[in-house]
Amino acid sequence: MTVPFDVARIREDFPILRQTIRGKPLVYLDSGASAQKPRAVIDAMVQAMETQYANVHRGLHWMSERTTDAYEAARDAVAGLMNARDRSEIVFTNSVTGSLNLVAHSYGRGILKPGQAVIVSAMEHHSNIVPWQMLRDQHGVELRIAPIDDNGELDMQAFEALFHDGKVGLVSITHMSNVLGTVTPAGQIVRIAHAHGAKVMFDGAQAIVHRAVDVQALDCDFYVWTGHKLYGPTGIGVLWARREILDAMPPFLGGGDMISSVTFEKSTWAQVPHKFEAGTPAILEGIGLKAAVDWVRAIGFDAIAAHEAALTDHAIARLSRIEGLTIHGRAQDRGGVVSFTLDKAHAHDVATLLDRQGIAVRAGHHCAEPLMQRLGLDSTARATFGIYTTLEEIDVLADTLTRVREFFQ
Amino acid sequence: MTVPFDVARIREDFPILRQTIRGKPLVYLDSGASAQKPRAVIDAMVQAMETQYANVHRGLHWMSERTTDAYEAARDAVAGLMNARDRSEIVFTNSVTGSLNLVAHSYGRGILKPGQAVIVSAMEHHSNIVPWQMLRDQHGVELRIAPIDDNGELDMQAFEALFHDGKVGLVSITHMSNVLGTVTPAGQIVRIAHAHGAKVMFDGAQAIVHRAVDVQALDCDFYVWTGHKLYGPTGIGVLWARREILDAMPPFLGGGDMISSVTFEKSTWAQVPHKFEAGTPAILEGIGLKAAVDWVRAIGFDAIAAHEAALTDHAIARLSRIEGLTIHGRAQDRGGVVSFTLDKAHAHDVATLLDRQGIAVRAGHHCAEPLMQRLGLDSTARATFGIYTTLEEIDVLADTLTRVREFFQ
Amino acid sequence: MAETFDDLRDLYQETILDRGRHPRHAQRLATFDATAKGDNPMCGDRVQVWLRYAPDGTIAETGFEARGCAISIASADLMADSVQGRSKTDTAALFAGFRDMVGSGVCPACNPALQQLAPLSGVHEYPSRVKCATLPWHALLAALESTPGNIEETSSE
Amino acid sequence: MAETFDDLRDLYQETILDRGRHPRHAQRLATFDATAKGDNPMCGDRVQVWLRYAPDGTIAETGFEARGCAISIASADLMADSVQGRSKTDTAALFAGFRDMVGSGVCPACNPALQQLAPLSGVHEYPSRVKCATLPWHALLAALESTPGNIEETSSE
Ligand SMILES: Cc1ncc(COP(=O)(O)O)c(C=O)c1O
Ligand SMILES: Cc1ncc(COP(=O)(O)O)c(C=O)c1O
Repeated sequence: MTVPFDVARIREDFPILRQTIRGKPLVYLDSGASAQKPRAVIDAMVQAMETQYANVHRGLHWMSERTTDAYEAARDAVAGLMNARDRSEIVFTNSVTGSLNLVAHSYGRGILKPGQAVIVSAMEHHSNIVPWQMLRDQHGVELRIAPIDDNGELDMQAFEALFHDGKVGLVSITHMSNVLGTVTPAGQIVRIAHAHGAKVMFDGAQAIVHRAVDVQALDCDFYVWTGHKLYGPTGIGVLWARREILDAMPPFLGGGDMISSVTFEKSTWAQVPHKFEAGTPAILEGIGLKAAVDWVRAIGFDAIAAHEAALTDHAIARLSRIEGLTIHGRAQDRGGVVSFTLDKAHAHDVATLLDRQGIAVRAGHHCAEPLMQRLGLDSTARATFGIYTTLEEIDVLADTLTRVREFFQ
Repeated sequence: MTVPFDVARIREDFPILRQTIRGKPLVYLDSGASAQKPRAVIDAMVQAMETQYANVHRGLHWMSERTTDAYEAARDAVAGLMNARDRSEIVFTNSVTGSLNLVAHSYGRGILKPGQAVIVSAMEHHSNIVPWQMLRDQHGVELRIAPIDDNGELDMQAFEALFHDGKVGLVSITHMSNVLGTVTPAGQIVRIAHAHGAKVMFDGAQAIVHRAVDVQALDCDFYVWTGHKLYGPTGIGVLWARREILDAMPPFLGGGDMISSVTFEKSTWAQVPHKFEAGTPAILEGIGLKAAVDWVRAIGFDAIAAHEAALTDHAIARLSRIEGLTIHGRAQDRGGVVSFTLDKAHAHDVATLLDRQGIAVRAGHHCAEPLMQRLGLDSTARATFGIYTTLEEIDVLADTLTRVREFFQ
Repeated sequence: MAETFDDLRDLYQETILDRGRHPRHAQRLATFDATAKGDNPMCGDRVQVWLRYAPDGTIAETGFEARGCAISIASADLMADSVQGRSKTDTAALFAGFRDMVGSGVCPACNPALQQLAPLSGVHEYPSRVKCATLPWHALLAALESTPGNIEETSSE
Repeated sequence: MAETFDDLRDLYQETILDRGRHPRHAQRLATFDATAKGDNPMCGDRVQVWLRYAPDGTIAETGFEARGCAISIASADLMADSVQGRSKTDTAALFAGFRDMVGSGVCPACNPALQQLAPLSGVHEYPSRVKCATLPWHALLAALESTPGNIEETSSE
């Protein structure tokens, strides 16, 4: 099996991958929780801190103007990555959770009316459930659940049926499941929702890592993701939305930088995107994120997608052969996430035993308890792949899992 | 004049201070907007990214457990810095603006009742005004302004009078003005507010940098600040509040990590502080913040306060002698912030001309427009001092200002 | 075959595997004086503990039903052994010792009862797994505190 | 004494200082056809522009009142000179060239009108000051677009 780029060379960009855990080489299969950072990201942040740093936007001196340029260049990089119509459509938040909450508060309370409905799917991350529950409980919006089938795919007929009464104002749905790997049929979702007059937001936390996302081609209304899963720093997330929607939305958080003028009687708001960016932003993180975006785009999403498809196919093939192992999620269109359980061992014991061999996987409900209930499980173990993951690492995982299964026999 | 520690040695910790701007050595007098980062902070973040990084809290593998330890150690460091009763009283946010908004939403909408009043002062940063205006407009809480006198000190008689009708539920007030340098009489504020049954929050964004803050000694109820002004990274802020208050407050943002259990019908919340920390936190920034706190504490606030007092005295002495220059803010108790205007030159022109000599000061309304109105000004120029600031740098500022004044004659 | 698993056995000692697979006390007591539930929301571990007291108020018998990992089941089972014949205070003291041991990996003043629980000490490396080991204890202590007839609910979080 | 200020003069050329201190057009016109206000919330700069048209619809005279920095006042004053005799389209084209120049610091196709405004090109190093230079132009364009009798408000943000 060939891979579409030189993984060995890619791995050299990641100092951390040379670490050993208890004398064993680190096999990091938890990129879906958070990805490791390439040298380019580390260097960009260090260089800012060592040579060019000040607060942004309120500048007037060299360091501030140049730091503002560097920070705002992150907006351009992200706009380019997502093919946004305009850089002003890119709002920086602190995480995808922050982005989802921003929309749930500002669009949810400012634009959606009590009595309207929001659709999420049965395989959402808690970050795309809890903000809508709060909206439901505080603002009287109904929460509807789009069911999935036993392969972990969205039931499109049932999905469409949720629109029957014309009450749905917004669909907020994962673009790729962090548990099942399912990539949802974005085009179809948007067509159905728009036909019924509803807006669509994709939670792209996982999807953006694995494939090229073009918001104009998707024709969606909101798209959110987070830096730390795309090889960037923690502390920065992205909200993209159509300019006219952002213009119509009231601000969410109040503070510096998001105002046009302030008197005690009344304040007026800055233009988007600044209207939604209260306070000193995540400056260093923006600079790091730009480096991550540039680095990923230099590799190219065609190569990344092909590499991850090869890894995923290999993992499914190898893991399927292990006795007593069940893979959860069999969607046609899927990304580099493989959840599994063993018949004789609890997922936590599996994860701990793998860890003792240097293999980092995650076990638990993966912040998707409703999905676990749907699957009839408490927890799964989950291996997730990144640009730097190798076929050999998957072999190590499979071989060790075979031994763990025997150990618990 | 002697300084209480070896500034030259301190400066060696800051690679950026060796930069030149247009061939002139950088004189960075904008630490009040954001401080530069010492080597210890840069190294801690780099070391995490190079050797020990994964997502936190949901771990089970070595990298995740160790990263969680490192991140949670930041909570201990901050609890120690502030003398919190318990580490669970430390909530990490993305900025002090985030902290203030969290309290305005959760305490403001969850605990304060319509008809109650919130007091802020006439010298607040927009971050401590706008969230309360939003609360006023959305929740029916009254906003009362504590006036200042011409020295820039809180008028304590007028302050106390604001409590006359027993409606005040919360005082949210700066612990140190970012424009005037005024340190507010925290003990007296707390005594008056508590005597009238109101809680007190201090915006410590500036104060925490300049002196030891002991929340138990202050006897306040909330204290908020931000990492990037305390020589730490951007993207992380702190909210301290009494445990029983945090316990009573409803969560603000929803998502991963802040829940105890989730079903579509109902979710339950994690214990504090996690209840308020939705989503992947600012992990690398927490690690950087711990390094900053440790570094600052190793120097010691006695030394820092003495150094900054010496700098401020010197600056006031030197600047007062410049013809046509007015210093705004003459409080008895003050920190290392000096705002000024020149009679013949606009603050922006002053800042630009200083910049061309390598001197970074800020000019504008400093996110405190209502204070500017109170002072009858559009803008001031502002020099702010950090641990690394030298008396010689202040001399350079004063000498250059003298020339700027002549230039505009 | 055992020797090929040496590298896996440092944490999952034979006792843990055995007790995890074939717990001796994994049943609801036919008659009982107190019961309580515990759950660990982080991982979905769930346990219910039943207690029967001796005439002198010490614990005569402990039973449990658990859904969870080998660590939590083994811990519940070893706990049931070790608390038999103990008073409430005694049990609380033993738990304090146990918690220190699984938190630190060491047992400075190890009495025979703690010695019996020592196979679990390896979890100290995994703070998130420590909660698996302590969950049954939290349920047990809640049962000891409970008013008869009530089912207390506790969480190891 | 001028020579000791060489290091300050690269951006604040004599023209800017002079126009900033003694603007020639800093007054409200006694009779006017259009007016508009602009403000830059970032720094508090504020300007109002008044226009009188010639019979052919070109700009006959421009006056302004401004509160702000030397850059914005000098820019308003130089603007008033440079737009005299221009049509609306012509003025918009001149502003486009001016905006490019103050944004980039260079003036590739510099006509004499832009040449006259060139002393302001140094601000390109300060994106936040560029807004000081363009603010009067935004107000001017708003006035040109305005319906007589209305006062348009614009912002350079
Ligand atoms: C007193 C005060 N409060 C609040 C803030 C807002 O801080 P941030 O922008 O980091 O959220 C600042 C800093 O600009 C400040 O000085
Ligand atoms: C699909 C999905 N949505 C949302 C999140 C939440 O991301 P964060 O915790 O970075 O805000 C995650 C990651 O855990 C995810 O995989």
